Parts: sequence; C-alpha cells; structure tokens
Amino acid sequence: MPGDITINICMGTGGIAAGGEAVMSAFEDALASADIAASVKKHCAAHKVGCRGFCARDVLVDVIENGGKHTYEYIKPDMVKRIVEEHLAGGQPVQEWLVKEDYHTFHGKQVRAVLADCGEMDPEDIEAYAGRGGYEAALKSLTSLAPTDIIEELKRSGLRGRGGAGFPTGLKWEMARNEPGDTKYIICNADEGDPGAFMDRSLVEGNPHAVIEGMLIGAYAIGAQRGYVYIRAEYPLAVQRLTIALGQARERGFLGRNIQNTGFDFDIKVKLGAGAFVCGEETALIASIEGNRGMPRAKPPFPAQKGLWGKPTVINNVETLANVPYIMRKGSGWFAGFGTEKSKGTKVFALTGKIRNSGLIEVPFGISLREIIFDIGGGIEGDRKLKAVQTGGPSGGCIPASLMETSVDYESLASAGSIVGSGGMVVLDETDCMVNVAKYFLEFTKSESCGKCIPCRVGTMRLLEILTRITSGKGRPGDVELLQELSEDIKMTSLCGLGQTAPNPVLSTIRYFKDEYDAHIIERRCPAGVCKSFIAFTVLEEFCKGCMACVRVCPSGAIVGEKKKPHRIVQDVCIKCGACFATCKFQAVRKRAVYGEIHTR
Amino acid sequence: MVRFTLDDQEIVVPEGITVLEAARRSGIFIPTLCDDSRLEPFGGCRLCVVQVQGIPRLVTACTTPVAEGMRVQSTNEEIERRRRTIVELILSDHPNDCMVCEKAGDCNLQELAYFYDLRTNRFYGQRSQRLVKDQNPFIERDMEKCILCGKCVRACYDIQGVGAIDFTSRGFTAKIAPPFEKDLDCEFCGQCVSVCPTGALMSKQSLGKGRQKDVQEVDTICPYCGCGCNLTLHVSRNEVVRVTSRPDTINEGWLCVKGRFGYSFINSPDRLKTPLIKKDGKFAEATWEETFDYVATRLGAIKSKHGPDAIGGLSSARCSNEENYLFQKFMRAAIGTNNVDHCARL
Amino acid sequence: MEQRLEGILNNYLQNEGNVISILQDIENEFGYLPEDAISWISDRLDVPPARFYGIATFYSQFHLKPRGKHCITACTGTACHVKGSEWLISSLTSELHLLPDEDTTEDRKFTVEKVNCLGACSIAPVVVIDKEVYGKMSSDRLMKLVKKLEKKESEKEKA
Amino acid sequence: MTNSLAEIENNDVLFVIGSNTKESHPIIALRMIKAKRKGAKIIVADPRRVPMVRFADIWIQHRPGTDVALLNGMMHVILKEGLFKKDFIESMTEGFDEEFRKNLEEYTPENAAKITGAPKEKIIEAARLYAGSDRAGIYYTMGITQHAHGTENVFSIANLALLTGNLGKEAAGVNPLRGQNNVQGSTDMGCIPNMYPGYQRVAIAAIREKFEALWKVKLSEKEGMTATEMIPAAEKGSLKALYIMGENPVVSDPDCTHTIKALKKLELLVVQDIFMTETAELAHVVLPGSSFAEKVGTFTNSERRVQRVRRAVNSPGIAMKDSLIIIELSKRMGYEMNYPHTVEIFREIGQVWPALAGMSYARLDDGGLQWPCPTPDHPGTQYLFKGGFPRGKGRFTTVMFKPSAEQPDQEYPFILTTGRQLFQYHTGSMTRRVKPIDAISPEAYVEIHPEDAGALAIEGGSRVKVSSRRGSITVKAVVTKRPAKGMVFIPFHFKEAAANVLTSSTTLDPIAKIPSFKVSAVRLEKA
Repeated sequence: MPGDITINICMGTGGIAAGGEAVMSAFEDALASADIAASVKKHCAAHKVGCRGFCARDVLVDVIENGGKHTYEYIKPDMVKRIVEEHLAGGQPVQEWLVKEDYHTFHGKQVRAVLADCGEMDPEDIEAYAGRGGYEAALKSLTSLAPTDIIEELKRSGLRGRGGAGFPTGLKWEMARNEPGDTKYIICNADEGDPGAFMDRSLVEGNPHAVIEGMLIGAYAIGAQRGYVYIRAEYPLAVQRLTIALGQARERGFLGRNIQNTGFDFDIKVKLGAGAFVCGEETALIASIEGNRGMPRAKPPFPAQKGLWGKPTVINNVETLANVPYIMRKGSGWFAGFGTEKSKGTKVFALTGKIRNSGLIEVPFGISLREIIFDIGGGIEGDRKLKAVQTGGPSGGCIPASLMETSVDYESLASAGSIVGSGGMVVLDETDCMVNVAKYFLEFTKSESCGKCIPCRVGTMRLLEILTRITSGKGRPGDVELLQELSEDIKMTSLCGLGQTAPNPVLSTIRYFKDEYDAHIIERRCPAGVCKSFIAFTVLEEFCKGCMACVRVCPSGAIVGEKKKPHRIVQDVCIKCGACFATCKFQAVRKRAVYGEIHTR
Repeated sequence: MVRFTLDDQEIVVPEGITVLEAARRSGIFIPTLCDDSRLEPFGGCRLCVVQVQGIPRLVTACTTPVAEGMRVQSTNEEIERRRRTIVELILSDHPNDCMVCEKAGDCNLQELAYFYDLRTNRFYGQRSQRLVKDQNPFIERDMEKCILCGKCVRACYDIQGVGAIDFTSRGFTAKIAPPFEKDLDCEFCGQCVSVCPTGALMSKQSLGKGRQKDVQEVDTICPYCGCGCNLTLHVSRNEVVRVTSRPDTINEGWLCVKGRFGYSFINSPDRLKTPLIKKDGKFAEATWEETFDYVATRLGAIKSKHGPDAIGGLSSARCSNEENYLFQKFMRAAIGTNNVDHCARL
Repeated sequence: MEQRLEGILNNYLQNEGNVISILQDIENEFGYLPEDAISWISDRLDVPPARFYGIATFYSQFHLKPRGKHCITACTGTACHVKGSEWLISSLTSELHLLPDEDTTEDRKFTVEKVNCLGACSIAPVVVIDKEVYGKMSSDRLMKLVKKLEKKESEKEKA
Repeated sequence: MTNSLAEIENNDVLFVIGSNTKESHPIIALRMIKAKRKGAKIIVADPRRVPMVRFADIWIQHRPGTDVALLNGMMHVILKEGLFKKDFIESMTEGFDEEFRKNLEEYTPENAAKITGAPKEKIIEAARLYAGSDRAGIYYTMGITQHAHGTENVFSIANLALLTGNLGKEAAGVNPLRGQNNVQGSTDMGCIPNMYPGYQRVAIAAIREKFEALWKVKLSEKEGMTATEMIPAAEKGSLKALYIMGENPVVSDPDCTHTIKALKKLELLVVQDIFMTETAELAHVVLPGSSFAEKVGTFTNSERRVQRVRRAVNSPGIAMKDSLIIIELSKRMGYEMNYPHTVEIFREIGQVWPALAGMSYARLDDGGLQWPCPTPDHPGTQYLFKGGFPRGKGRFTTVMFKPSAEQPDQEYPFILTTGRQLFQYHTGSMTRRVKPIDAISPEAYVEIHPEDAGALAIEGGSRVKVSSRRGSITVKAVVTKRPAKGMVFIPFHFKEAAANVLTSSTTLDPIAKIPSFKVSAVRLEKA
C-alpha cells in the first residue's frame, strides 16, 4: 500500500556496503514505535530501491511527500530516529543532513533515460515497475507489432550495442531473424568483467524487469523460445534480484507458455559465470553456457548464424536490452533525440577513480569529457591535477587531460585511441603512473587470456614482462618501440576481442605519455612516485613524534623505534606497502625517489 | 562451387571449404601449426593469417570459409612480418634444444624457425612451467615443447572419443594435461603423438632409435585385426623403430595401440631362427634340407599308410592371401585332402 | 560424500544444468572441488574427468584445494588499483606470512584472494571479509580487522 | 561386410550387436564415432557395458545368448507397426511368408523382454529407430557368431535387414567385422574344407574339374574337416598328421586340456610359426616362418579390400618366407609349384577366382581394391548386392529362439563370456612380446559385477578361481559394472590362465562348427 509519504532507501551493492540494510530496519523500527505509529505509519511506506548513482554519498535516503522530495546523504542507523521524528512526524526536514549543492550539479547534466526507473522504485516488486509503465512495450509488441516492425523501430532509433563494440542492435536482430531454423536463442550478457565498471550490476539490481522486458521483446523479434542471462557470480545481489524478478514475470504471465495469451512462448534461465573475464566475449560466453571452458572460437560463423548449441543466437549486453522497452514505449524518435549523428541515445558510465563525485551516471552521447569530470564529477579529489581518463577498461585507453574537450561518442573516443567500451571511466591524477597503469591492465589481460591463441597467450606475457622491467628500473632503450611493434602484431593476429584490444592501454599510454616511459627507462625515476623500485619510504626525524602508529601498522616489521623517539625504516625489510605513509598524522613518513639499478644487458 | 581470388589468381572451389583448404588445393603454401584437415578447425596458432579485402584485421585461413567474390592475399610483407612474430613468440616459450630433440628434422616448428630465419629472439622471457615426467609405458610427454595447438586434445576427444587430456588452466599457465596432472591413463592409441607438430609427444619405444632422416619408410598393412589399417614402418638398421600411418588411407591415418605401438615383436629375440626337429622329447636345430626331407618323408608315409584324409592342415588368418592360397593348394593338390581350415571361428 | 554428490547430481538432472553448474554446486557444498568428488561425478555422468579438470582450472571460482576458514577478498579493479589495493594486498600477505603463489595460510585459517572487480568502485578500495563488504579500506583499518580475527582464532584454540 | 568402412560415417543409424568394436576393431569404431559426430544414432546391444555404450543412444543389455529373441522382438514391432519396406520385400526377397510372420507373432516386446532381460521399451525404441532409417547399418562380430546357434543369429540379422530394406545400398547393410587381419583372405583363398578359392564348392563336379585342369592333378571329392572337427579326429586317432601354419590352437581353441591331449596323439605335428607357441612346443617339427614385415603379398580386410603388404626388414636367422616353405615341401611331396615371384601366385588367384581377376599388384599400389573386381578397368565394389542378390532373391529364414546349451545351474551359477580386450591380440604371441603392452596389460583377469563380487566376498585385485565342467584357472578379479549381474568375462589372450581351459569343445554350431565361447557355465571361488 503506497502511503502519503514514501521513503526510498538506496540498497544497491554500494548502499548495502554502506549500511543500507541497517538504515532500512532502523526506519522500520522507528515507524513501528508506538508514538509514531499512531500518527504516521499508516500513511508511510519504506522501500528499498536500486542504485541511485551517487554511491559515494551512501546511504542515500529520499523522503517523498505530496510530490516534494528531500534527499538525505551519509545516513547511518542512529540518524533515522531524528528524521522520523522531525521530518516525518514533525514535517520539518533535518536540514544539516540533506544533500548539498554538489548533489544537484551531479545530476544537472545527466539524462536519465535507461536509468529512469532505477533508484525510484523497489526492484523486487513487479507492480512498482508496471506502475511506471513497465511491460507496456512488451504487451504492445507482442499483440500489435510484427517482429519486423520492432526491428525497424530499433534500427530507426540508432541503438548500438552498449557492451563495447557498438554494433547496431537492430541489424544484429535482423541477422538472427533471417537465419533459417525454428530454434533460436537470446542471451543477455551480464558478465560485466571490466574492472572499474558496474553499470550492468546497477541496472540489474535497480531495474531487473527492464532487462527481462527487453529480452522478451527481442525474443519475439528474432523468434527465440529460450533466453539466458549469463551473469557474474560475483554479483550476488544482482542474481538474487534477477531471480526474484523472473519469478514475478512468470507469475504475471510475461514469461512461460502462451505469454499474455498471444500464443508466444518464452522463458529465461540464469547461468552463473564462474570467474573468467574472457566469457564476456560472445563465443566464449556461448562455450561457457554449453558447459565448456570459455575459449572463444573464430568468427564467422557469427553467433547470429551459429551460436548456442549451433543455433542462431543474439547476445546483447544488459544496458542494450534495458534500453529496448523504453525505446518501444517512447518511440525511436525520443531515443534518437539524444546523442550525436552516429551515436544515438544515452550511455551509462561508472565514474570512478580520483574523482570527487564518483558514481553511476547517465549522459547523452556527445557530452564532453570535461563536462563529465568537472561538472558532474565535481573535479579531482583533493584538488590534485587531472592527468588522464581511462575509458573502456582493459580494452580501452587513456585520454590525456589535454583532450578533455573530446566528445564522448563511439567515433571520437576511438580516434583518441580509446573506446566507449562498456562504460568504465576511471579518472587518473598526477599521482598515477601511466606505465604502471598500462602494466596493471596487462597484468589483468595476461591472467585473463584463455591461452588458446599464441599472440595473446605469449604476447601479453611478453608485453607485461617488458612493462615490468621498465617499472622496476631495468628498462632498455628500444623497449618502447618493441612494445609498439609487439602490440600491433598482437592486435592484428589475436583470435578474439580480448587479445585484439589487450595492447590498447600500452599503445595509448605510449601515445600520450611517452615522456613517462622515457623517465623510467632513461632517467630511472617514476614521476608519479608509484613504481616501488624507484621509491623509498623514510622517516623525517624532525617531524616524527614517536607515536608508534607506523610501527603498529607496518606488516613487515620494517619500522624500528621506541615511544617518543624518532622511528626509522629498515630499507631491506620494507615492502613499500605505504601503510606507514598513509597512517602518519604528522607527515613524518616521506616517499622519496631512488635511482634505479644500472642497466646491464 | 564458389569463385574467389587468391593472390590475384581466380580459383573455383566447392562451397564450404576454408581458405586454407582452397590454398592447399591450389598449391599455395600457408604455414600452420594447429590445422589438420581431419580435425575441426581451431584457429589457435594464428600462423595462417591472411588478408581479406574489406576486413581490417587479418583473419585465419583455417577458420574462414571461402565466399563468392572474396579477395584473399596469402602473403605479403605485413603478413609475413606478423607470422614471424608469432613464431618468435612460440620460440620464446620453447626449450629450443633441437640438437638433441628426437623430432629434429621432422618438426614443423623447426621448419618455421628456419624459414623465418629466427637466429635471435626479441622476446626471451619467462618460460611456462610444465610437467615433463609421465610414467606411462607408451608416450613420452615433454610438455615443455607443447605449443598448445590442441591437435592432441581434438584427436583424443573428437576422433578417438576418449578425452584423456584437455586444456587446463588458462593464459600463460595453460597446458594440456590428464586430469589432476597425473600420468596418462588411456587407450594409448597414440593419435595424439601422430598429430603433434613438435617434439612434445613422442613414442617412448622410438626414443634414440633414429631420427626421421635416418629411417626408410615402408608402406604396408597392419597385422592385427580385420580393419586393414595402412601402416608405414620406419626402418633403421633392419629394425622397425616406429610406425605411422598416412592420412589419405582407409584408416585416415588413425591407428590403435596395437597397430601403432605393437611392432617390437618383429625384432624380438624370441623369434624362431632355425628349423627345429624334436628328438627324444627335445628340440634340436636342423638345416632346412634335413627338415624338409623329414617332414616330406613322414607325411608321405602317413599318406600311403592311412590315406590323404589322415592328414589335416590349419592355415592362418595372419598369413597373406598368397600363402593361404598355396597352403590350401598344397593340402588339396600335393596331399590330396580337403582337410584344410583356418581360425575364422575363433 | 556420495550422498551429498547424489543430491547435486539429481539437481543437475532435473534442472538441465551443465558441467559448470555441477562444479559450482560441488564447490558450494564442499568449499572446494575434492578430487574424489570429481572422479565420482565423472564416472556417473560418463564425462571424462579431464574435461572437469580442464573446466575447474579455467574458471577462477573453482578451487582444487581446501580454502581457509576466513576468506579475505581484495578487489583489484581499476578504481581500487589506483586507490592502492596493491598496497593492501602486500600488507595482507606480509601479515599472514604467505609466500608468493600461496593464497591460504598453512593452518588453513585465512585465504587471501584477489577479485577482478566487485563493481563497487565508488567506495574503492574494497575488501570483502567473510562475505561482508568493506569500502574505502586502508591498510591501517585492514590490519586491525585481520588482527582481530587472528586474536579470535587463537583464543578459540586456547579454549 | 556387405558395405565399406568409409560408408559407416554416412549411416544415420548404426545397430552394433555383439561387437565390442572400440576394443576389437578400434579404427572401425572411430568411423562409428565420426558418424555420431555427423548426427547418426547408435544402438548397441551387448550384455556387457562395452566402451561403445558411451556413444550409444540406446543400449540394450540383453542376456548372453538371447540375440534371436531380441531380434525377433524388434521384427515383431516392425511388423506390427507397419514399419517394414513392402516394395523391397516384394521385389527383392522371398520367404516373407505366413510361417515367417507367424513365428514372429509370439515375440511380443513383453516376451522378448522376458527372455532377454532388456526392458521392452528399449526393444520397441530400437526397432522404431532402426526401421525408421534409410541408411541403417548392422555391425556384428563374435558376440553373434560364437554360439551354439550362431548361424541362426546371423540369419536373424539378415531377416532384420531384409525386412527394412537396409541391404544392397550405400551406408546400410549387414556387416560382420572380421577379427583378424586376413581372416577374410584365408576364407577367400579356400582355406575351408568345403570350398576352393572364391567360395567354389568342392562338392560340385564341374568346379572340381575346373580346378583339376588348372592345377593339373586329381582332387578329392570328399569335403574335409573343419578345425574344430580335426582336433576330435586327432584324439580319436583318425587324423594322424597335422600341419599348422601360423596358428596356436592350444590357446585359441575351446577346452585346452582336450586340445593338448588330442595334439599329443598325432603321429606328426608340423608347426610353422614365428614364435615357439604353446602349440609349437607340442610339435615334432617347427618351421620358422616370416612376420608380416618380412614379406610381400596381400591382405584382404573386413570390407573385402585387397591391399599390398611390403617387405621392410629381413627375417632373423635362416627363417624362411612361408610361401617358400610350402613350395619346397610341395616339391618334396612330388607336386611341383613354380612361382618365381609372389606376384605369380597372385596372378594365378585371379585366374581361379574371377572376383580378383581385375587386380594386379600395380593396381593395388594406391590404396587397394575391393572385390569383386573382375576386369582390369573395374573400380572394385564398394558395397554388395546392388540391384540384387547372387542367389536371385534375399531369403527370409524362420528362426526360433533356442536357449544356449549350457545354462547356469546351482553348481556353476555364472555365465562366462570370453573375448578380446584392447591391448592384446588373439593368443598373445605377438602383443605379449611388446614391452609397453605387457606393462599395461600384464595378466588375465575376470570381470565381475560388484553385487556378485560382494555376495562372494571377492575384492577387486584379489585372486579368484574360476571353474567349469572342463577345468579351472586362477585369475585376478576386476570388480566392475561392465558385465551384467550373473555374468563374468575373461579375455582369452593369456596362456598362463587360458580362458579356453573353461570353454567347451562340444557345443558347436551345427552348421558353422563355431564354438560357443560366449556362453559357458562357471563357478567362482576366492583363491
């Protein structure tokens, strides 16, 4: 029963980690307490909602009354009682806990199209979704549209795959539809493996029904009877909400036999990933659903021709599918109204890293990086200098601060040496070492390579080895050129997208930050002070108060000293973990550069 | 039939075949380490990359079906440069001990290293850690030499239907191993040995008995069951040291454990070397003359005393047609009886 | 063991699962994949054990050795990485005296593992201890949490 | 085989009955697996869980010796459901009469299930699958033939193929797989007591006269004895001399004790072999012959393909080519054979048997040829009975199920089946001298079902004494679900624990004289 007052509590993974559940039960307790119950409770309902986007401020709580909305940030359970008493019962919002100006600028330049319902309703309640127009599009599609109409409408909308490659969705569906055969499949790829990305998790947690509805429409359009959601097991909450939503959709007749009396049969199964990044690649994902090692195979044949169990199969990313019901409901014109000529609509990004307002954002294509970072993101943490933005995860690249006017769309980011990718956007500042960043991504792709093809299996290892020797002071002249040559060979000859894009972080950092590579190789220093071989931690005696704080946190026992006397770090024992540096309240622990070893061949 | 252009040459091939197969039929060489036309295409070694007009990246000839009007370039400076890097990468994770390797002279990888003139390597680095010891009696598994072409896995799984080995782990640590990396325990058909392009899988019985250039190959037929598999005996110093089979035969080059590994009885010290005549319950060596006379005299005596039907002959299903023909002719024409049979019923 | 495996097998046969889902069930049931369990199931399904082994070693979710009692998972996603997850991990392995290539302490009390990304990048760096998510982690705080667990364990031992 | 090995992969149904193909014909099994990969369905009927079962869509585990009941049951279903090929039966066959149909009536799936112990649903399913296919091949071996009623089993199989028209066309047929490399050739060459080379009957005067003219000698009119008749004749004393070339009956023939006793009675036993076999040890004279690698000639495989054998190494010592030994002996027996080279012999074979007339060593060089190949330009015959049968029409034979002669009883409660295993070959004289093979398969064993083993408190790996009415042996126990309950299996390759100590030499098939190796009654005890 919706009451006059609605309380929405953010309960995505971020919200829960910040204590969302405790806040929720605090509200329930407070509302149940005798004196409140009489006056307020019967008008009041507390809901858990999906990700609100601004995860950095969790737990976020909305109080909505008579259409007016007040949002509280950083809410802890012990604050709830006062909100209930003063705001709910007394009608006076607790001013000092409400969100500040930056909360509004965070939202100012965003367009919430696919995220429209995310964070505004209880994701575990199909009625909440239906109440906001959910499943109207599916109903319309199944009852009054021909499959080809749907495909045409999608083509008109200009929707392109949100998983990374940006292939036009309508075309993909058309290919699968035109393949002969009675058995076809639609798969939702929720194996969000890019580090630094959580768009799909947030969508499935916040609005699982939109994904299901998108799959239903897609299934009808291509003629599939069976769908799969391949989702990471690392996302337990998303899996749980999705499973609940599937059950509800089945109960309400949107899945199963003879859907809404249209004679159309379709059902969806959840398949849990088992921890392999490469399974985000279509053919590897299929192999994994079939119960095999997730090793990709060559295309053609494309999955739309020969996919799961050899049948025509469409694989769409979560965000792509979640867009479908909104496009079908609001029209292709509405969708195409956002974005640029070639990149239509909006895109969800996970804005993270050294950014003040990190969180989940949705922006129209064509917005500039500067607007995202400085207007929405509020600039760099601690007022340090922006160095670069990493987009597209391990397949993407780093765009330097000088190119912040770059428009965010498929083509512009590609020409800047990166990609839109699935939507990870990690902001890097002056304390980040770009060689280390490249090495980080190669470490990632090397350990996620399936091992099937040689350029990726051996090539990424060799790239990593070269990067490792550069960051550990053993770089050789010519290493940068060798990295470039090998990178090109790997890109051109690898079997699947993982290998074909694995060298991108190397190439783009060389392209924009060659000076940092040179500094490591020639000058033997790490300008950002990140690479352990080039730094040492020391205690400045004049600042040290002898408080023993660093001695306590040092995991390797490298700090010696007595109470009230200056401490000392034994360099041979120090593992350079930085714990002391982070702990010292008096800035007595200093990081200094050391020269690298003399290079020998 | 499909018409397409390969290196500026117009070629007509049956529908559905791969660019690699089409090139082979046209006599155009494209290097590969993981392809075998009897196995499903794998696309793992990437050496057969070619340029197809309209596709920005290189594609593998082994997995790309020929399409009408396709324009394919099988070689040029760029393609060869990339192929060379791939071989270089393989060698950077390989023991490169060709001078003592059993496979030298018959090794596809060695050939490619020679072809691309890889005297030095830009990429020497960590080598993958793989098991070398395997106590099984048949197959030497020197997995350090494995390049993960997966031919053995495909042969074991798809052709032999066994699946004794599979890819394990992933990325640089990937390897091919029996479950839990124990010793190989399988049908020991040796299909894996026959498809291995390097010295990773070898027959233990053949080790040190002569490299390929030292042996003479003789094609013949297997002496065991009735499949009639074609064998190629590898002979060195009057000894059969290895058995292989050609892929263009009725058994498509596949053999079983007996056919591939069961040959050493030929050179067994137990072989009968001279005729033997039993005297006082003991065998004594005899010359052929003595022996023939002995047998003919005894047979003649029995024949004249008891008639030819007191003599019988059992021929052998392991002897040739010619021998069997002579044997029955001997029984019927020389002895004069139809008492001749063989072991068809056993 | 057989009884538990029988249950897993029935569940698989009823829900048309695949080899991976069987392994996931075994991992959930036993905390790792015991060799005997794989042999048993491979025999029952007539699927070569090599295939199970190949899959088990491909996906990082599966473990062939028993895990520690407490599982500490450090996220190494990009956001966590740039916020110092590497330093968190080196302090962890140092504190628990883990050798390189080792993820479980000798007494099987602790397992330290990395995960590519938990998708909770806004609260980076993230560490999960026994399934509870901790955001904005510092090595100081992490050491305190670990030491608390260690203390609890040694007290239990004494008692 | 009526059809060819290469055709197997184009079958859409394969009915494998009484054949442990994966172990006894490993490479033929690969073709079957290939067929499966290409979408074929496989039916395996075998009392044991042979490795081929892994690839089977339907596995019928019937009791040993109940094949006729199973096949008749299938035909009952095919008749009742109208799945038979009327046109084919009318135009190509005879004997599809009242008697034949009437006989099948009693083999309802229920009755067949009762006799065979296999569930009736599987019998029905297999019947429908086989009859529903246009390209269905039957593959069988000794599991069908080595019975006291082996010939009837074979007739039954032929009936099934005729009923569904799966004969005389590509990728179908009735395909017995031959167990030894040239067993086909030995038969083709007339090493059988009632036929000259090329299946030409001794009893027909015109044929005999033809051979007399060719061989320039008077030939005996009397059909001879089979191998299984010669041994009792030796024991009785009517056979005085035996010349054995490349055979080891002591180990391979039923009832070893009896075989040894019989051979010892001979006045002259001549054994020609490459090893001192158990049989050779009993001989008066041993002639050292040549192995396959030391001679030229031809072998004929299961699919009637004649292929070239080539010399690779020299024979050891003064061992001689087997053909030369025969030629020399013949000369001394007063019958001159004149063949300067082996090719001359092959040419003569072509003269006596038209099916090989078109072949020459040169033509055989490239992969061999399948007989019949009557002329030098004939491409060989891929499958038999295209457009008709040699006798005019294919004949249905009414076959009734007969229980095996030796049934288990209280004293001997288990059914013993003997047979081959993957690593060894026949009597082991070759394979057991190959070190790695001996390492992997060093000794004889008996396969026992776990429930039977449990009841007798027999543990895997322990020694078991297996006894029959003929004798007893002691072997290692292998406890496995491979055999059905109540059944045990012993491979016959191992002379030191010869399975043929247990088998019977008296329960022969009345027509083919084949021993009943698949059903003997035995008792098990802990040793």
